[in-house]
Amino acid sequence: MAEIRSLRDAVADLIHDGDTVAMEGFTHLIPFAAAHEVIRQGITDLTLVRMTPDVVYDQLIGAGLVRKLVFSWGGNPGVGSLHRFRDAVENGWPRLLELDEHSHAGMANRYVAGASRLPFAVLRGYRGSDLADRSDTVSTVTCPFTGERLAAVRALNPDVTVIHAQQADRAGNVQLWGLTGVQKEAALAAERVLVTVEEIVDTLEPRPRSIVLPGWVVTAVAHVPGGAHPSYAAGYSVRDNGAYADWDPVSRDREAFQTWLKDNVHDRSEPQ
Amino acid sequence: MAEIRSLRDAVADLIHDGDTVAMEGFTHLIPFAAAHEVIRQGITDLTLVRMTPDVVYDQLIGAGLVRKLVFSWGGNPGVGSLHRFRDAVENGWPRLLELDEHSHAGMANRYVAGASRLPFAVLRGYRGSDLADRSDTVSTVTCPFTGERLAAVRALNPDVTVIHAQQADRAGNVQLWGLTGVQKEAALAAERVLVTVEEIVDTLEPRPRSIVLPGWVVTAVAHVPGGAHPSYAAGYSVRDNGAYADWDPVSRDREAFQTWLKDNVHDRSEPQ
Amino acid sequence: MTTDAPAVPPADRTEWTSDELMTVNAARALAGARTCFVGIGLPSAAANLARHTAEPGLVLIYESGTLGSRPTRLPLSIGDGELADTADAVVSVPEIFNYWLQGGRIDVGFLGAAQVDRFANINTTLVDRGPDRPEGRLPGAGGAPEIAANCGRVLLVLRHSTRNFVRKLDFVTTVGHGAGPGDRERLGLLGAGPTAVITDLGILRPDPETSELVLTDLHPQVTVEQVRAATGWELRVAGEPAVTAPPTGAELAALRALRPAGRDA
Amino acid sequence: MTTDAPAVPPADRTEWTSDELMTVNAARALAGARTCFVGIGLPSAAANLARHTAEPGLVLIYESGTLGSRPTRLPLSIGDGELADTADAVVSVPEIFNYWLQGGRIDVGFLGAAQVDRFANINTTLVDRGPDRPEGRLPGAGGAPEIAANCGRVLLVLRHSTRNFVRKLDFVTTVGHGAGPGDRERLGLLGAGPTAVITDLGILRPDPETSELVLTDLHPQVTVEQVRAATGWELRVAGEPAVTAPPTGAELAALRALRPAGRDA
Repeated sequence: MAEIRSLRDAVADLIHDGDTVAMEGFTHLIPFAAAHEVIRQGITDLTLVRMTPDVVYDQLIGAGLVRKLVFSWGGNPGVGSLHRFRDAVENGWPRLLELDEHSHAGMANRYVAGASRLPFAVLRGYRGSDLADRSDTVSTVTCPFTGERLAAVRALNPDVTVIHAQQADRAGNVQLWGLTGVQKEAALAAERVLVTVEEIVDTLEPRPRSIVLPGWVVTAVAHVPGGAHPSYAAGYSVRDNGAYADWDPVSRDREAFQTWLKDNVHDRSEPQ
Repeated sequence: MAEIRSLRDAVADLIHDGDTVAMEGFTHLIPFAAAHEVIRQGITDLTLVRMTPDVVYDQLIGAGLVRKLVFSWGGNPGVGSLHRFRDAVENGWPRLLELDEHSHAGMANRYVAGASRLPFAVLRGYRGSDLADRSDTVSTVTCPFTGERLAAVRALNPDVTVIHAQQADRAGNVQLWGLTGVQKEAALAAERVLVTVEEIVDTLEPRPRSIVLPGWVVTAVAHVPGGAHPSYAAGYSVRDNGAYADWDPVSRDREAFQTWLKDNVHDRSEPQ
Repeated sequence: MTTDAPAVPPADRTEWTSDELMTVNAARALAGARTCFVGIGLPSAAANLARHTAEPGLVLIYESGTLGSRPTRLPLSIGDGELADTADAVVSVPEIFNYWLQGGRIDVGFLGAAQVDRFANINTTLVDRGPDRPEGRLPGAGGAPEIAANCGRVLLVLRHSTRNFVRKLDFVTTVGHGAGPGDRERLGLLGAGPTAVITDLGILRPDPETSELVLTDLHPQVTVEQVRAATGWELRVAGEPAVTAPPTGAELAALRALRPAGRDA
Repeated sequence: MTTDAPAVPPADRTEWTSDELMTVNAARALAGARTCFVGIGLPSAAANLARHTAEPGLVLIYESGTLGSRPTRLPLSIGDGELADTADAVVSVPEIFNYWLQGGRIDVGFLGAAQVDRFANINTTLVDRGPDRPEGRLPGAGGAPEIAANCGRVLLVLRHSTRNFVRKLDFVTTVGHGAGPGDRERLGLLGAGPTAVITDLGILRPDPETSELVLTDLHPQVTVEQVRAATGWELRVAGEPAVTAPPTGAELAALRALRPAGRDA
């Protein structure tokens, strides 16, 4: 069963230098607080995995903790570029960033293979795209029945997956609802699973459009209300679109970013 | 959008002699009423697909309408054998029954491939089993990344899938909840989809543990309260375990079966 | 951009921006479609507008996992809560790509692009900024390669400039018509591929013989020369290009009602 | 079967059937397990009993898609409503097999069988009834091939007779230890495979050297000769077989409380 721990202790115990870490949540339920704790603890040389790196990985990349990024769409949704990501890729600042770049369908299926403990997944994808030439995690297989050649993508099995959810009970069973994205697959593909939650409840009441992760596949739960901000937790908060827009000027400028990082992450301790 | 039709008309229009038909529902929500309408209309030479043939296919097989059965577990759950199925396989009565036999994992993945419009699915299965030797829909593929050999199963794409659900709205959107088995995959794998429902409502209220099939992937909806009996519809009925037990003596005897068929299917018209 | 059309009541203002012109025409291109897989940004604005104008029954599908979303305001991102709250069904991201998109259930894929070439191939990955400068980084593929490969047809919407309409892509992220006729079949791509590229100047469509994008429609008061000057290859024109109907007051009102105050699409 | 154990209060009756003896011992074999993938029939009775006796925290997983079911009565089928109503989570059938079983998350797979051979391979497909008669049809594989391939270990429970314990299977539905040591690795099967076969006469376990099933435990008042007579191959005995503890009153009371009146397991 999952242990209920402080965010600080859970991050320190579960995430290590050099790990492959997936923090998932498709716009919704992005685990920002956990990412900030990683920054505060200076856990580095990470391979970060996420379909949409979003502002959360822009911050980790800008902080210099990321060696490699595995992803499929790296923008600030509805706003524009991720400038820390671009600065790292284009200029190597603050360090070079290796990329393994996919399509969304490819990334989603890589997680599916990981959750299924298969070495690869099959899809009708990447056809004619230059993407396949630049990744050693895309190949092809031939259907033994029809002879059709299809794309094969290598399974993703992160060392740690971090997600944010609305609720956990005291045994560490977790429930999330609304857009649940690829979180179940990302969690089940990983060796260790950390879940930050809005609320810890006595009993999980089954909700419409929810998924439940039993406590026995979760390593640790941390109670972090608001832990998805400026992303949101349906039923608890709405997306702070202004904060996403405000990130643009901050992230365009290295010094502004560093000031932001000091004021908003380093000088703030874990919220509980 | 799905048309709301009488069961008689929907079966007549959607299901034809020689079709490959999947009627799914894992113990729960088995579309018995639709199967009985198929028997009444004498639609024949069917290839029937179902993970667990259950009493519903025992009846269709006994009625002589089935040319081939694609399945993975053919018993009367909690009771014993399916005697009409056995009589057809062992003695060719009332006609020879061709089999394509799989494991549950293989069948589930065949539907997944069908719903995904892939020609095959990959699983770690069938290893060392004689099953693979007897089916031309099991083969192997080699992982292009690790060299591991895995089982490949051919996609299932029925001409028609028939399921029973709790509710539809007037636009033919369908909601089912509780054990939802492999129904979504079976429906999305098929060319045509017929759904019988307990109730037609003005608005589908999202329910815990439910799946929704939008009306634009459903061909026809028929209002058939109790259409799953002796199986059940969570929230509307409970499984009639006694009827499953009572099927055993009826189905053991060809004459008793034929009497049952006349009294309970042929001489009963569609319930609405 | 303005027009001299006669004055109408405030709800039917006949003054519009070039982006509005583009979005209105993009929405019109969805007439007759049943289902649309909606890309982020301009396509989302057009597809939502279509639900209020050209195709009220249009089913919007977002890669965040929503089927049949009916947002009252344009979502800033494709994962805003209202997309889920107003949807007929919400599914996982793997499911939306595998069962719904790859399953061949979607009539129209609606995409934006950073660069498009004459065969409607798309680059959203990187731009070559010359020998002395590092490659410029774009967001990447997102869902586009498989959207373009699996929908019945594909619409593109983007602003018209030589920066966007290029002779040769710096990177092929997503295949439109490849190197010309027969290439989609050869690559095993399903559907018709891109059937229209809607811009702020007009509409390009693939020539049925050559699959090359040709100018078929001009927006009101736009000239062929303007479009050619904004296109990085020698753009062919299909006979006498049609002129698109100006946005109706109803279209503009619907578009503006969708837009959150102070936000671009 | 009866025993001469001293009289106890009615709730602790020390009289039991051979099926109860088998089920009680099968439940005991789950001590220490966290998660169990439960086959239909006898395994379901044993796994549910274990939740009330040997392993109260045991998580029951049914192939119908339920994780953590806590039925108060034994379900007749693996898809009874109470399995879903009392579960921590309900998932689709493809998901239960792909993410949960194949995902390697299950400690124990608990199976029944029609025929077992000396290497704990299983036949549930068909029986050869001799040259003049058609093959006898059994239900088929169900989840067994992948349950036995992907769980940490496998337990079998079935009644002991020469009809069930055979020299050679008529059909290999599910691999236990194949043809002996190393075969599971060679076939790429994960986990330890069958570690015990619990019957109404005793318990067989694979010899650590040869993987052949040997008699390790006798139930009270059963003799080695009885077991050998009920086994279709020359059954070896592990030194001096242990004798299983008689069912406790608590075990019997829990088992009987689970059972719907008038129904067999």
